[in-house]
Amino acid sequence: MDFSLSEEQKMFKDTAETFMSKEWSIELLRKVIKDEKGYSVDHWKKIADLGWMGMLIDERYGGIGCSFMDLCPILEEMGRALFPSPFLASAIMGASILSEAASEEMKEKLLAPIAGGDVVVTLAVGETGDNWSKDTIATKAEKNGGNYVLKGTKMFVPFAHVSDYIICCAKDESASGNGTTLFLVDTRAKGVECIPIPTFSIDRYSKVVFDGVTILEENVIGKVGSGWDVIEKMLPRLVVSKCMEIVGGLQKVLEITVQWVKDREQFGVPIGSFQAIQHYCAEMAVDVETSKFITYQAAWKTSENIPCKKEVSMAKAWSGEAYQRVTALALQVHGAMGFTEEYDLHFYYKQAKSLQLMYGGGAYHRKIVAQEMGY
Amino acid sequence: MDFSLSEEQKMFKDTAETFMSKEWSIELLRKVIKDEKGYSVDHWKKIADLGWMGMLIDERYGGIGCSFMDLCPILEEMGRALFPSPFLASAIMGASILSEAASEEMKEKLLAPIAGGDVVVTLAVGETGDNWSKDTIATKAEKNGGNYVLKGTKMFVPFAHVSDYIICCAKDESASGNGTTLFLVDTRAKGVECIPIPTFSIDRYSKVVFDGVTILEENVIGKVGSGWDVIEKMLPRLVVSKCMEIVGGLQKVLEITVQWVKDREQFGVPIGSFQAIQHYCAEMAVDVETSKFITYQAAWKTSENIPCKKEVSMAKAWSGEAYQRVTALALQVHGAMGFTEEYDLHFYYKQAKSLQLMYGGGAYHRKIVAQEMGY
Amino acid sequence: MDFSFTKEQEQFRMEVRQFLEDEMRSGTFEKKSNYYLEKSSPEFSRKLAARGWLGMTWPKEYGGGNRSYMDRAIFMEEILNYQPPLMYHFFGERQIGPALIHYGSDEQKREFLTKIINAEISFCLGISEPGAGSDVAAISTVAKEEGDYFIINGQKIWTTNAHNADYIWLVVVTNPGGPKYRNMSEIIVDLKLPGITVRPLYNMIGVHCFNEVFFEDVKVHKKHLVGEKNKGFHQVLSQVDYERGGFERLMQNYPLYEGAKDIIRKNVSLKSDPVVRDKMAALDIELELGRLLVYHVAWVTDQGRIPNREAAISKHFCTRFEQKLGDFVTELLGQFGQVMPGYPETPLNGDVADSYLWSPSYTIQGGTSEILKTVIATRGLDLIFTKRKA
Amino acid sequence: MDFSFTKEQEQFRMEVRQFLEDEMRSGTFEKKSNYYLEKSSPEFSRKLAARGWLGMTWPKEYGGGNRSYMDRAIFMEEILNYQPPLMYHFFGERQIGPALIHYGSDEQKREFLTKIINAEISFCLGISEPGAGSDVAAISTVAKEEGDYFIINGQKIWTTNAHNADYIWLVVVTNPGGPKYRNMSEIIVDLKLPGITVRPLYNMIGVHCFNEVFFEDVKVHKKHLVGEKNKGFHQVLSQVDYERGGFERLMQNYPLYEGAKDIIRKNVSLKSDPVVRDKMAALDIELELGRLLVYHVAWVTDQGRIPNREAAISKHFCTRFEQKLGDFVTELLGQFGQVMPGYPETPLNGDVADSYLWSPSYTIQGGTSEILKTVIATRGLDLIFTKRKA
Repeated sequence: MDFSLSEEQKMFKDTAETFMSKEWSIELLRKVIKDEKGYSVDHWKKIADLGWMGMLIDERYGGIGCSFMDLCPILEEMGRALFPSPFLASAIMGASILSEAASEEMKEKLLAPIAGGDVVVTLAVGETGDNWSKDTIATKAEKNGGNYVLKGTKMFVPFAHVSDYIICCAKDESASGNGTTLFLVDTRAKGVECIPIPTFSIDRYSKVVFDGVTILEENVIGKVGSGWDVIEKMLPRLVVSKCMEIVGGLQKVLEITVQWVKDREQFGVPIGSFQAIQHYCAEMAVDVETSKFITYQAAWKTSENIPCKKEVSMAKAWSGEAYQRVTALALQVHGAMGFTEEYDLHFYYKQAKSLQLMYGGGAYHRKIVAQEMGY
Repeated sequence: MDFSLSEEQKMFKDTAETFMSKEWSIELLRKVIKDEKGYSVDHWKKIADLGWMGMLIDERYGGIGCSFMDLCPILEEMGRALFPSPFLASAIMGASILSEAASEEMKEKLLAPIAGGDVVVTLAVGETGDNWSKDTIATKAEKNGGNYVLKGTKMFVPFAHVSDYIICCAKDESASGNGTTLFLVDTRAKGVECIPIPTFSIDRYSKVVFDGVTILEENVIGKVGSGWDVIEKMLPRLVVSKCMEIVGGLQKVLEITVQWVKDREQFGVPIGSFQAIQHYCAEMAVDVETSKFITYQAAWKTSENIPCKKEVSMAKAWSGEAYQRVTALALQVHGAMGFTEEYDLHFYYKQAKSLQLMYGGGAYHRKIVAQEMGY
Repeated sequence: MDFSFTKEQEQFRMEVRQFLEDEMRSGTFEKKSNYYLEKSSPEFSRKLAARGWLGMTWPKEYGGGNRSYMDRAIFMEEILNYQPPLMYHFFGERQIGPALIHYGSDEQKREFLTKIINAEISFCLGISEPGAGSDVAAISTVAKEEGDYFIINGQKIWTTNAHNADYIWLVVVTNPGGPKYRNMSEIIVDLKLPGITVRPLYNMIGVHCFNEVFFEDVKVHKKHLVGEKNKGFHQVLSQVDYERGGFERLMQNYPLYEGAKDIIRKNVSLKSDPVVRDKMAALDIELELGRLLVYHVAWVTDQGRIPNREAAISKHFCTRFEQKLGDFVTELLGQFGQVMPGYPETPLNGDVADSYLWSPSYTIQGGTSEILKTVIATRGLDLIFTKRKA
Repeated sequence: MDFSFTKEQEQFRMEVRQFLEDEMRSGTFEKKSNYYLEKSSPEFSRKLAARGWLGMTWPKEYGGGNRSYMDRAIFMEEILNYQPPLMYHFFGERQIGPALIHYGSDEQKREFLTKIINAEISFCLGISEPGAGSDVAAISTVAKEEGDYFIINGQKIWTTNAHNADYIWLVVVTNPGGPKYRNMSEIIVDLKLPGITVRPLYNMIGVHCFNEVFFEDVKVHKKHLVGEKNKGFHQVLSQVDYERGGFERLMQNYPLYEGAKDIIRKNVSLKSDPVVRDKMAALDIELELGRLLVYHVAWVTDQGRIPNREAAISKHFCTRFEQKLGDFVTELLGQFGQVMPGYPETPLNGDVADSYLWSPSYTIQGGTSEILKTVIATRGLDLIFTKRKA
């Protein structure tokens, strides 16, 4: 076992840390969340220039072909800095799914632009606002000659409103496979409608309606009927990425809080000298440390292609609830100040709840853990 | 609403408090739990003389005919003092069931001796060591001429080893009713065997085996087939009684702990001046207060014959877990001292867990609450 | 003991309920969590006043109903089920009036009590300052005596309703440099006086509900001093006991609670999920416990005792319940748990996200849970205050 | 990062497991929670010694294995799965040896290290006193200097294994009236010396595991002073960091954990109960988290750092897990959760009730959870100690 980052990972982490502290700020976040796009195109270009979007893309297609693990420290820094962007949607899930399943033509067409940040891809799977499951997919792809016609509604599609393409998981009519297929949908196509869902997350989610959208056969991703296999294979990357953002956020919230209790005086002393406050901070540190280890373990196993359904669910169940606990406790320690718009902490409180809910809360992932325990 | 005891109830409470503080002690408990009987016959006589055992028995049969609510303050004091005896088995459940369902002859034969403490009756229902349910009753009563032959095993029968009679709930073969009947079994009868179960409770429980015990028809209690109806009707008294013991114990544990933290010094000050300790004690006080109110509400409704299945389960679910929490926290506050045999606190820690487990833990009673909420 | 209500009380409850039902149907207000305090309506407050439902517990001589705190608790339980707009009269009726009855001069009583009870004026409370949150004794807003007047300089913060109120109930230092806890006084200040600036503060929901209030040479006649000079700290302490233990600490999200119950009832997969059932039952138990605690506080008050540790226990327990509720329901709704009001498909009227965002304030305002636990330990269990050196 | 073990480590784990499996099958010990410390067996300890499994991390020059703390953690993880009797060598090997390596004189090292590593002597730890629990600096057992000797008077309490040990590692005051934290020393005392009385204390299970140890004019040669005179307090503090973070804080009830998993697996109504599944999964997650924390402590130690806040976090988290486990399993078994060992139908070998009764001690011994949280806050997060006046 080795609990330290590799030299390369440290370098990525340092770069990301420097970028976020120099280029990004909560003040920028305040602007961006009021903006229609919900992210900074300017910073998007900059991180593309840093090469981050090509990290999971093979060199053949203009990427730099790193491991998933190498990307994790960057996600951690994004979570710490509260940096909203379609990065996860496009550079992780989009790039991963296309690399895994798309035809050579599609890869050539899309991967380099994704790596360059010129094309944004997102993934549309869930329809119920609940956790993803093959059984709840009702969006239909009806065969029409050589093409398909897509009908259905997807919920909470991240950054769909700024995406060029949506990878849509729909029910096909083939007899073979698992009954679902992935389609590449141009968001400008007739019949595609994006309706933003207002949430308290820093990330943007939309409801996407496919009202009889024609999809050419060449835009089928992978084999017909193999949709869910691909989703399942790539799902750990999605869940672990969210956990990495949580881990970054957790550390920042602890830092903010420790600084606050050192500075804030009541009863003539820094409140950080009160035993109750000290013990709260200690519990927060425990949550930070445990979330970090369980998440990095899941990230490492995901990256190494070691079966880790249980470990991924452990990480999400624990760190999601830990982030909620820690942010709530941080607010308590801050008193009224933390409750104001002008102080930064509430963004973390909101984001913690959002990340806890996205892709399965504690109860959901503990169900998976129980299954994996053989129950 | 009135949160105070009636004058009469106050009197009962004062009497019980005086009796327990003058006549009973943890030192006596230490002796009694090593004794085969598991209770003090001497004190048993004394509380019979105080009239407690006849409180639920009609004056016609030598009792004093009080309400169930009047008895509750006494149960509270028993729980506070850790006074083990077959009181609940005999004077509450025995007396209640016989008063409710028994024939005139049986009442005349048994109620006065119960009231006088000369006869001890207990109740045998559960067989699985789990919560009571009609479906899990496998003990059979086979008709044999005018009589019945009883076969089966009952678990965790309180003070069966010192009882004269056992009220046994068994499956009958009648077509009418709910398929269960109550039988009065003489513990000296052939085929009755009591096997003590060693637990950490201050109360004694036994496994009772009925190996073809012959029961005369006159010893059927109530109508054949009505067994479960009677049990269900009287079950709230059993559960609430346990809650009252919990409430008494809770208060005592808080008092012991508050005294300890005032006396015990570390770092040059009483540990009760530490914020962490103060906040622990505050949480304990919250648990004590809430358990008390919810239990007294259930007791009052039970006593008034107001339907209160939900309230009784609320009381047991909450106070059972509260007692566990409070005793565990009390031990933490006491440090190593609380962990020693010679200090009294561990008896409460053990009894808390026992009372939490008996007649349904939190999860079980929350299931009932959910049902009663209409789910 | 008796856990039932009298016939009169049951009738009173029905009367209140019927009134609220009628008002709601006629569109006066919307049943939405937290609206009773987010919304202010002099008209609605006056309707309550007309029915004698403001100042219910006050003595008859001040126009009050001379009714029990138990009756007031019944009234509030019904109110919070419906959440009509109460902010206009809320602080005045809940604590300014009772404080005046305790400590006010005859003139002050004449001047303010009738207006409060008739919902003709609105109050806010000026206690907290940037440097004085839990540590009330650390306030630095000063009232200097000048003849018949006080000249007030300083700043208050987190002042709810200051932007709508007519008066601020102000705690100030009247003996600068004087002994701690014996240097403060309470003064009623007209918010229209020159030298007062009210600046909005936005909370994390983006709602303007509290303010900063600045005082620059504000001249207030001494007749507005309430009670004894320099005894303000102790007056404040006994006043908070009366305001801590009410149903507004338990039921401000009651519509959300009812909504969540309903969602489970109508959704087969939730209804049949034992983990959901277990958690919802646990919440139902805690709600009932909170209800008993609140009624107990009312009962203690009716017994003529100051509900000190009782109110602290009640507020601590009840606000924790409300936070658990908000957290649980977001999870119940999955990804919809983060959806803000205003989107057509937002479940439960947006109460869920809204309540989750409001909920951190519950265990802070009106005494943090930490302060309350210390109150329970020191004033309830007689443990000694921690003595500390700086 | 790398969450795998090396091939050598996996082989080592298998070797240890095979050894324990063989020993268990041959009846050397029984797999029962807490038995690794409840039972003492010089013979078994010597078997481990013969395999080089005592003093694994010690330098070669003292007969140690010079292996990593990671290897030792792997060893302990396997050990706790089987729970063979370790008490005989436990304290000596876990902390006396390392302390001697740090602070001991050459003569002390020669005298004791080899004997510890060969399981020829048994140690106990004399720190706590009736007036000095969490407050170690409050001890009052005094060692007065008399020529080449110390004369010791005083009393220790909660001294585990004192009734079986050969030596006690004693913390005493050597500079009475001297400055706090700079008046204590560590001395090794032969328990057979005249003037020492060991009196049994029974715990709530009725088991004799700890003792009171009385010292009356006990004469000990100064060569048994360990480290510097009057520097004992700081030596103790750094020693506890090494002993806090091990697997014995997480897995002393591992047989119970495995048993509970098994009970659920075999019982359809439990296995299909989502509330049970949810709680068991939650425990499984916490066990995994604890495992990572323990390995992290080992890793930090191997990096040459003292695992201070890391060990405090680990012990606090892991002991809380063990308490949750005990509480949960009693509930899982319903009324059988209170049944003591010895009754034929007692489930899980009586581990359930036994563990529930042992579990309060976990968060007290070796540093209470409150002390640990203060360590995390002050030494981990750099918050200042509360300054208090009496």
